[in-house]
This record gives sequence, structure tokens and C-alpha cells, in this order.
Amino acid sequence: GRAQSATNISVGYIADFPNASVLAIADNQKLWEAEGLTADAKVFTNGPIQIQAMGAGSLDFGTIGPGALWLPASGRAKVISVNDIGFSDRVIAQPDIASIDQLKGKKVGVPQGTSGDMILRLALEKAGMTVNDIDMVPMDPSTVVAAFASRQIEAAGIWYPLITVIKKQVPEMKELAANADFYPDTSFINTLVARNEVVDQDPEKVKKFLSVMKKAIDWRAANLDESIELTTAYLNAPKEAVENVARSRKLLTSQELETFTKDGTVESWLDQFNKMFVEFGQLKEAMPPKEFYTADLFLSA
Amino acid sequence: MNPKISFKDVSRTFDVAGRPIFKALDRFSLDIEDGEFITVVGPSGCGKSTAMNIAAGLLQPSSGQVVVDGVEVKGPGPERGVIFQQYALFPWLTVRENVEFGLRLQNIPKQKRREIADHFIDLVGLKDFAHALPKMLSGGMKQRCAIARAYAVNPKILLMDEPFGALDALTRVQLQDQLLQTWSKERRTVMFITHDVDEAVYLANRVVVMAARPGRLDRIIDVGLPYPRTEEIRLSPEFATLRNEVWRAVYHPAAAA
Amino acid sequence: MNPKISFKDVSRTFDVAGRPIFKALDRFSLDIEDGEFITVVGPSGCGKSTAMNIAAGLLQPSSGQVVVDGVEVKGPGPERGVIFQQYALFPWLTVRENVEFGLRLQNIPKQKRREIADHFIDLVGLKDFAHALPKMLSGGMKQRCAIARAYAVNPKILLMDEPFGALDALTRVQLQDQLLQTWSKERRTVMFITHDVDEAVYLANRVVVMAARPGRLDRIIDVGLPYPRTEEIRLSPEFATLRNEVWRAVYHPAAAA
Amino acid sequence: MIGLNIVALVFGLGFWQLVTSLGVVGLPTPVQVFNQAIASISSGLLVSDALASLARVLTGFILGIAVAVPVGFLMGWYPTARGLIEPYIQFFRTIPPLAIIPLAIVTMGIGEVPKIFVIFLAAFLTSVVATFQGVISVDRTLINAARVLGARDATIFRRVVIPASTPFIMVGVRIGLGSSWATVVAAELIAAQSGLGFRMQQGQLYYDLPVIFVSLITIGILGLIMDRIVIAADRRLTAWQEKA
Amino acid sequence: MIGLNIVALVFGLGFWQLVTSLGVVGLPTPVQVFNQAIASISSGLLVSDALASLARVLTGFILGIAVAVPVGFLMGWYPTARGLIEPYIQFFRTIPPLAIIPLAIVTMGIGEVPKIFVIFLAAFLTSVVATFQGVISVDRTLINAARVLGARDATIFRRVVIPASTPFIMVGVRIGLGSSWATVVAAELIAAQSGLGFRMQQGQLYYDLPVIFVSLITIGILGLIMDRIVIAADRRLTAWQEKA
Ligand SMILES: Nc1ncnc2c1ncn2[C@@H]1O[C@H](COP(=O)(O)OP(=O)(O)OP(=O)(O)O)[C@@H](O)[C@H]1O
Ligand SMILES: Nc1ncnc2c1ncn2[C@@H]1O[C@H](COP(=O)(O)OP(=O)(O)OP(=O)(O)O)[C@@H](O)[C@H]1O
Ligand SMILES: [Mg+2]
Ligand SMILES: [Mg+2]
Repeated sequence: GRAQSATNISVGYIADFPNASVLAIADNQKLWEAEGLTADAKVFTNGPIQIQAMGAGSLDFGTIGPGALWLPASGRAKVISVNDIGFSDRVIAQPDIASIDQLKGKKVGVPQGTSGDMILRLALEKAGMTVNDIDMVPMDPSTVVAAFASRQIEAAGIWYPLITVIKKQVPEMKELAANADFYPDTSFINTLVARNEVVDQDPEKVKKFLSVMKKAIDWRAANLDESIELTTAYLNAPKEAVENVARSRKLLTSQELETFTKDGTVESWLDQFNKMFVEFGQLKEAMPPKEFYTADLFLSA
Repeated sequence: MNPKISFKDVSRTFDVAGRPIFKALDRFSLDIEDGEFITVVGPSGCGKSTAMNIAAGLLQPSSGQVVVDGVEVKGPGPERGVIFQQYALFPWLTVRENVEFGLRLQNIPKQKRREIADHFIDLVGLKDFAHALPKMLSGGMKQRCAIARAYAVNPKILLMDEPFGALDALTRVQLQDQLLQTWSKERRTVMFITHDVDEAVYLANRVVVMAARPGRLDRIIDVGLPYPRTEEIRLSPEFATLRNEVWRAVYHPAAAA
Repeated sequence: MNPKISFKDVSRTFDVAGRPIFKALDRFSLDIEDGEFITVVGPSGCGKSTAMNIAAGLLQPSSGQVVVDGVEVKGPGPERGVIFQQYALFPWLTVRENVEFGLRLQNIPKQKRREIADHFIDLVGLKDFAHALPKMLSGGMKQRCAIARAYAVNPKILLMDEPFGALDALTRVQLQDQLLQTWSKERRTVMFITHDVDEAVYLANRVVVMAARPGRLDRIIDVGLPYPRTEEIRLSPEFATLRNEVWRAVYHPAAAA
Repeated sequence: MIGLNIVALVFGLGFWQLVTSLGVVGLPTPVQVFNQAIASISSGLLVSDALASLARVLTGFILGIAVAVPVGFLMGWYPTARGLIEPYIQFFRTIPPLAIIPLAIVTMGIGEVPKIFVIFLAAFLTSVVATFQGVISVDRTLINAARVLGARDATIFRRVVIPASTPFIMVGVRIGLGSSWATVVAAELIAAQSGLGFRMQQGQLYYDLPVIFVSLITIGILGLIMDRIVIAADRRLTAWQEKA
Repeated sequence: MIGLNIVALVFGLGFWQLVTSLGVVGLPTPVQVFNQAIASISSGLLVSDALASLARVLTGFILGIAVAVPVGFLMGWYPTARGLIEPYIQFFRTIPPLAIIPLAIVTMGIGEVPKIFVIFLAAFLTSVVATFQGVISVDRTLINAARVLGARDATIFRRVVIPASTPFIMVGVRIGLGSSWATVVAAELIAAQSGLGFRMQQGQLYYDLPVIFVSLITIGILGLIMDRIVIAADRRLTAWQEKA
């Protein structure tokens, strides 16, 4: 039976390990009940649609990847917590290309505005190049797989588990850059976000939600194998793919996140992204992280 | 007494791109009395159907007007029954449903509707084809179905465009006599187009002869023969004289005005 | 000499769901000699059009066969010209284009095609309407256009289904005489359906009388009158006798076999 | 006909098997897809997805047709209505459903309503054009015949225009049906929790081709079945036509 | 008619202005969009995008129609062809263009070919249904009339079936035109460097609503203009019809 005082919340997520695991754990460990919450979890295919749904008042909380961070940075939602850090993004190339330098003038496929796009730009920057030096071909993720596997493009900014699929077709492919190359300065963080109105009008609700999430994050860090099991069942997804992703990520504890929040690391990550968004042209000007990351709520939850 | 139908200087032109304006009907004037039977004859393309369609309210005159019962015709109405030269059956309805179409619109109850429809279907000899779709009918049968459909709504005025054109001689004579009978019994006003001079004389109070290029009224011939018309009358010398008169009128028209 | 067209025990049934099989044509046999002019009369719905469509190759017989020039008919061909009861003009072509349609298929050069088409358009009195679309024509004009179209391809066999049904009396007589003229001059074989007993006798070598329910051959009446047929012949007592004979044959048929 | 359909099917499967076993493209083989289908069926997911999508498509599609027929009539019959409505119809027909989604979310939230709306729109926009063309192609003689028997516009619409333009409406219905199914994938971007389009997108997340193919083929088969039903209805409704 | 169109337009703009100025939905106002349009025009981007998309749509659309008409004829005329082809057509009609794209890339690369192919497919699949229905709806009497004049199948197709089914083909053409434009956005997912659909996706990426709207409206307007051209052609081609 539902507790008398239960508060209903709606939570959006993307059906992959980093975004769904916290919800799977919260369900399995009955963490919602403990906080008197009843969560209605809704699956989405990407972050921006969750933010749109928030704009329409249909969603309270969501989980988004780094590519969608410009939405909170332009005031459309609030970041309430970091979830984890991804290490699945790569710049990959056909077997005959050995370094970023050799990408000059080559066709590089990239899903624009995603973490794949970011890692490509970071890698180019590191090699002293920009996107103008390559023939950047914007395409959506599954198209990148098809195009790379059939050797229509020479390189791509893309991520696991899609790279697993590509590897089956092109076993000799090269990985020219990975998230680890830029960590910790640039961390491809997954974040939890909340609708602006919820943060403004019902901070208690946010705190309750955050305290559930913190517990789930800790449980996940401590019980990775079980978390993978739970998430696989929760998503009906192929176990292998979930596992590969799960093991590639850096799973922080709430303790660590609190520390990073206090010492300004989180804000510097967000700031790092803000700069990128402005550079890419996605934002004309970004709000300072202080205004869209609710550090106080996170710490007090 | 006012005429039932009055054509007042009705003209109709057709404007076909790239050619001079074509006068299908030129200042056509005609009064048809209540209860009168008028037949219209004239060479092919002289504007007979055009005149009738204007009276039916299906075609706008370019100038002039048609007045029915003192009111200018603005559109069609069920008091003016029309039989079209090209039948115009509803191909998705059976013979009976076609005949019942007009009755439905008058909200006649099902039972009654059925009765009336069956009566007229029988009258035109389509009893065994009540359930047939138009595509299963022969040319003459289609025409008979159209006749039954027009009769069924019992209009005070009947505008008939070569209604018996596709019928064999016997059926034709039967339907002619049938038409004359109900006409006299129920005091209908009939405007009947035909290209059969015999038929024109046999049926009419007056035969209206039209001429072509431009389509116009040429002459009106009074048929002084008594009703009911019989086979005897058809064989009489008076009939022969009238027939010749109409024939001559049609084929040696006066010069255009 | 072999007959030009030979109907051999031709039957045709129509299977309309939910009703007993309908015999539109029942064991119809008829030999038409080369150069013969046959007219076909009979009550509406007796299978005249059905028989003709089978000869044209447009309808499959349920049993039996039609043999033309010693070869079984399997489909239509330009050597058998057809005039349909419902005209069947191509609505997107002008009168001239309709008439030229068959000529194009024979790869006749443009100039020549034009000449032939204009000749026949003139023949049926549509000279001024060569550029008109079918929708701009009156009923009789449409029929005349269909006639011109069939004549233009100069077929050795003409299958004509009530071709003059919608024409006024004068045009009709003109076209009858015209038809007889080219028929005798160019030795055509003609099968001509009509519901006009006068017309049937006036044109034919032999009049084929059909009966209905089931549609079948009832009787063949030899018309012993000489060609060319004239107004005089039409008014002769022999003509009147034949006419009465045909009339009686049509309307008092022998009982079904 | 069914025999030929099966020939076509077998041929198609053979071709697919050939292409994939040669390894020319990175596609799953028919056997892999079949196995995935079995797995999806036994887990019950395929059935629940199919039902979810079917419910959306049916609702959106039927609503779309039901609105398209009278609107098409209005446009065909009253030039004023045509002048006012047509630009919008033409305009929205060129806009991809993907572009409508943000608007649908903003105005209708993320429940079933916006999903059905997107499908409705697809079905409506295609059918309305066909109905309109049907209405203006109705033989004028038949309309005149009805008018002289005393029929008013409403009656003429119901008893003459609709039956006479059934062949056109059927074109709209069939194309609309295809569009509805093709749109269900886009519609299920809107926070669907199940459905064939949703499952396909999930498959795309992992590039799980067998899952994608099972969804696509199920959509294809359901579409095909519904199309057969429409054709059967069409055959009954237009039995009066003299067909070539 | 044009007058009414303008009334409709003004009304629509007014409504849009009203809704946005009330701030009920997060949409840009007409003025904002207009300013963006001016900016895009003066930067030359709008014109080059429009030309790029137009070229793709025109090519794909014309090819689609050109193939659909004979295929529709084959299907309507020869039951064997129909039995073999129809299941595929029905099947592919239900599959969203987005799902075709990876396949198109594998087989056709990332140049213009796959983009045009996707548009071609959209136009073809809708038109073929309409043509097919047109072919089977042709009055049998007209076909008979041609046959007795000596016409063979090829001639009947060209000189009778096509003109007689123009009203149907036009439905296909108009719907196909809409689909082509609606598909251009999906097609330009395939590694496009310019084009209205490409620009729209850029806009979506940056949530730049004015840019999205300018693209959408340009697509709508170009679609509308092409539709008017089709209608004008239709009017010429079917002037022989007695219209209601
Ligand atoms: N829609 C139209 N466009 C152009 N001309 C037309 C149109 N309708 C009729 N006409 C012309 O008007 C004239 C009269 O046509 P109408 O149908 O009234 O003739 P009719 O006397 O009924 O002839 P018929 O006895 O052959 O039926 C014809 O010459 C015809 O060509
Ligand atoms: N497609 C069909 N389905 C069912 N019955 C048909 C079909 N075509 C013709 N019939 C029937 O066959 C019979 C003969 O028709 P046909 O057209 O040959 O008559 P007809 O002698 O030409 O008559 P008319 O002089 O009226 O033209 C009719 O009773 C008709 O109902
Ligand atoms: Mg007339
Ligand atoms: Mg007949």
C-alpha cells in the first residue's frame, strides 16, 4: 500500500546504464518508499526531449548526458546533481589512420551536439586543429555506425556500445582519442536535472529525490555486478552491452560528489562545458554554473 | 390563368476558349400551360437539352429567365422531375434503391416507399431486376430505370429528355400510353424532347419545333387531336398531315431572325 | 464460300451473386456472309449487345465460339470496327483527336490522318466542332463523333450497336443512306443493332429477330428488296409487309426452345 | 493472388539470406531476426509493444479519416472553405512529423494524446487531399440527378459524393494508413513506455539490429494486414464499379 | 481564391502573434522569425539551403513519380505483377524513412544519391498506390473502345489509362510532393552540408527556434508553390472532365 503522505514525482531517463541504473536500484532497494515518494519513471530517447517535457510541465526530474548540458546552461532546467562520469566516448578511425593529424581533410562523421562531437573537438584542439581542418559530416548515431562500417567515412566521434558494433565489422579500427585523455579537467558528466518550477516552489521534494539518488549512487558504486543485473532487467536490454558501458564508467560516491561540489570541481566542469557550447555556437552566452547548479540542495539532501 | 412554365427570352452561350462565343440558345420564349403536354423536336445540337436543363434549374441562362408557377427558377426541385438524356443512374445503388432515392428524401416510410418503388419498377418491366446494379443492365433497361425513378417522386412537372430513345418499339408504345394515361389522370405538365416526329405528334398538345445555329424556337404546331390517343388516331390522315407538317418544319426551317 | 462471321452455338451467362444464373444469350447461331448487311432487332435486354460484344472480342462466351474469316475470335481487332451503344468517346480528346485515334495506331502520316479525319467529321456534320471536347457536345453529336471514329479506320466489318439511336430523323436518314453507299461500294460486312423496325428493314439483306428470357435467336427474315434503297422503296407495299412481318416477329415471339 | 504474395515473400527472404550470408552489408540474417522474434514473443514484449502501437495507430488513423472526409468535402464543395483551409493543409503536409513533436509536447504533454495527435495528423493530411480530389471529380450528372430528386447539400454529400468518390477516398485511406504506421516511430519518441517504434529506438541506442528488424517487420506486417482489410472493404464498397 | 488564401494567411499570422505575445507557449513571434528570415537571406544561407533542398526534392520527386506511374500500371493491369510487387510496396510504405537511412548509406554512400533515394522512395510509395487505384478505376468502356480501334497494351497505357486516371495520379503526385518535402529533413540527416532540413536540425541542436521556424516555413512555402504548379498542371490535364 502507498503511504498516506506519499508525494508523486515523475522522473525521466534514457534507457542506458548510467541513466537508468539509479532508478533500477531505487526501485529494487525500495528507496522511494523510505522518502515517502512515489516515482513514475518515464523512458525517453534523449535528453532534450526530457527538457521539453519539463517545459510542458509533464516531467519533474530527468537524467541527461553531457551533450544536453547547454539546456540547463540556458536556463531551461536546473542541474541538481552529478550522476557519474562517462568514459565511453572515442574518436575512432579506419585502420590506415594512426593519429589525429592525419584526419586533415578527411571525412569525419559525428552526431552533432553529442559527447561524440565534444570529444572530437577536444581531440582536434589538442592536436592544434579545429573542425575546419577536417571534412566534418553531421549524421545521427546509427547512421555513423552504418557509414563507418561500410567505410563511407574515415573517422568518427562516437561512443560505446555503438563502437562494439563497429568493431565487429572493422576489427582493425583505431581509437585515436578517449575521454580518459581529458580527465579530470574535462569530465563527461551525466547529471540529474529538475524542472525550474519544482526547484523554486518545492525544494523539499527535490531534497527527497536527491536523498534517494544519493543512496542509489552509493549502492551502485558498492555493488556494480548487482547493479548491472538490475539495470539489465529494468531495461530489457542486452546484458553484454549494458555491462560494457557500466564497466567503462567512473562511478563516484555521494561522498566524493559532495566534496567536488564544495571544492568547486563540479562548477569548473560545468564551466568547461559552457565554454565549449559557446565555442560551438550552441550558446551565445552561458549562465554561470552557480545559477543553474543547485549545490545547496545537493549538499543539504 | 398564368402559364405553368414560362421561358422568357432565355439565351445561353458557351464560352469555349479560343473560339467565338457559341449561342446554344437564343432568345427562347415559350409558355407552357398547366396540364399541357409539350413535345420539343429539332435537329441534333439545336439546344433542346440546354433549354430543358435551364428549366430544371441545372444550368444558368446567360440572359432571360424561366418562371415556374410565377417564381423564377433558381435551382432544381423535386416538383420538377427530370429524365436525363444520359440516364444518370447512381451506379452504386440497385434498381430499387435508385427508384427509392427520391422517396427517401421525402421521408416516406419504408413500407410505403417499397410499395411505390415496386409499382414503378413493374411499370417499366424491370420487376426481375430490382436487385440488379446499373452495370448489369442493358441500355434500354437503364433508361427504363431512370424513368421509374423520375415517376416515383410524382412530380407535377415532368421534363423528359429523349426518355424513350433507347427502347424497342413495343416497350416504347407501352410507355407512351402509360405516360399519357397518368398525365391526364393526375394533371401533370410535361415537356418532352424527342427526335421521333411520330412520337412528338402522338403525345403532344403542341409540338415545339426548334432550329439550330443559333438554337432557337422556330415554330409551334398545334396538335388538334383528341385524347386519349389511340392506334386509330395514329393511322388517321390528320395524323399523317401533322406529321408531315412537323417534318417539314424541322427540316426546312425559316432563316434565323 | 465461308461465312465472314459465324456465331456457333454461342451462350453467355451472367453470374450475379445470390441469384440464379442469368442466361443473357442462349445457343445463338448465325452465319453472316461476306458483304452482307444484317440488322438485329429484339426487345430491350434480349442480348443484342451481348452477342455483338462477343463478336467484337470484348466479352468471352460462356460456351460456343464466334469465327471471323475462319479464325476463332480471341480478342478485339481493328478489322472489326465497333460503335458502342454508350458512345465511349475519349473525354480528354477533341472530336478530331477522337476520330484520329485509330488512324494514329496504323501509323498513318499526319497529313493523311488529318485529311481522313476531316472527311468523316464532315460526313457526320461536326465540321464546326472538330476542336470541341466531348463534354461540349449534345447527345446526338457525341453519337455522330463515335460513328466518324469507327468509319475512319475503314474496317472490313462494322459492328454497330444502335448507332443512330440519338439522332434526329433527318440526320438519321442521311447517315443511313451514307452507310448503305459505302457498304456497297467497299464491300463491307455489317451487323447493325436497332430498335427501329423501319430502319431494320430499310438497311438489311436479312433482319435477325431475337427473343428474350433467355436471349436467343428467334427468326431470320429475308428482305428481298433491291439496293440502292430509296424513299420510293420505303413507301412501297412490299416494305410495309416486311415491316409488319418483323414487328409481329418481335412482339409475338415463338415460345422458348 | 495469395500464392503470388507467398512467392514474392519467399523470394524476398531468399534475397535477404543471400545478401547477409555473403556478408556484404552488416545486416542480421533472417535466422537471427527470427530468433530475436521468438525471444521477443516469449518475453511477451513483442505482443505488448504491438498492441500499444496498434492502439495508437488505429485511434489516430480512424480519427484522421473521420475528419478528413468531411473536411475534404467542404473544400471540394465550397470554394470559400477551400480558399481558407487549403493553404494550411498544404503547408502542414510538407512539415515532417519530427518537427511537430516539440509543439505537440508543449501543448499536449507527454501522455497518449500527443502521440495519437501526430498519427492523426499524418492520416488526416494525406486523406484530405484524396477526398478533396474525389469530391471535385464526382460526375456532375450524378449530382444533378440527386438535386432534381430534391436532395440538399448534406444528402448529396452523404448519398452521392461519398459513394461516388469512394475510389479516391480509398486511395487516401490506404496512403493514410501507411503514413500512420510510418509516423508511429516518430510519435513514440514522445516518452512512450512501450510500442514497436519505441522498441526500435531502444534498439538503435545499442544498435541492436535484430531488435530493430523485428520491430520494423512487425510494423510492416501489421500495416499489411490492415491494408488487406481496407482493400476488402474497398472491394465491397466499390462492387458497383465497372473495373478494368 | 488567392484573396481567400491571403485572408487565411493573415488570420494565421494574427493567431500566431496573439498566442506568442500572450506567452502561453515558448514559441518565437512572427516578428522574431521574420527578422531571422531577413538575416538568413542576407547571409545567403537561406537561398543556398533552399536551392540544395529544392534540387534534392525535385530530383527525388520527379523520379518517384516517373517510376510510380508505370509500376502502378503494371500492378493494375497484370495480376501477376500485382501479386509480386504489392506486398513490398505495402511493407515499405509503413517503414519510416529514418529506418531506411542506415541501409541507404551502406549501399549508396553519403553523397547525394542516398538523400535523393530516400525522397524518391517517399514519392514513389505514395504515388504508386494512387496510380494503381487509378488504373483499376478506369472505365472499362474506354479501354474497349481503344482495343477495337487496334490499340495494344502499351498504347492503351499511354493513351487511355494515363489520361483517364490523371485525377488519381494527381492525388498521388500531390501527396507524394508533400511526402517528399516532409522527408527532406530525414534525408538531410545523411551527412548533408546544407539544405533546409539540415539547417532545421542545426536549429534544433541549438534550440534556435527562429532558425527552425524559418526552415519550416520555407519548406512549407516551397511545397505550397510546387503544389500550385501541380494543381495548374492538373487543371490543364483534366480540363476534359465535367467537374462538380
Ligand atoms: N458545356 C458546353 N460547352 C460548350 N458547348 C456546349 C456545352 N453544352 C452544350 N453545348 C453546345 O450547345 C449546343 C446545344 O446542345 P444541346 O445539348 O442543348 O443540344 P440538343 O438539342 O439536346 O441535341 P441532341 O438532340 O443531339 O441531344 C450544342 O451545339 C453543343 O455543342
Ligand atoms: N455485366 C452483367 N451482369 C449481369 N447481367 C448482365 C450484364 N450485362 C448484361 N446483362 C444482362 O444481359 C441481358 C442482355 O443484355 P444486353 O445488353 O445484351 O441487352 P440488349 O439486347 O442490348 O438490350 P437493349 O436494347 O436494352 O440495349 C440483360 O438482361 C442484362 O441485364
Ligand atoms: Mg440533347
Ligand atoms: Mg444493347
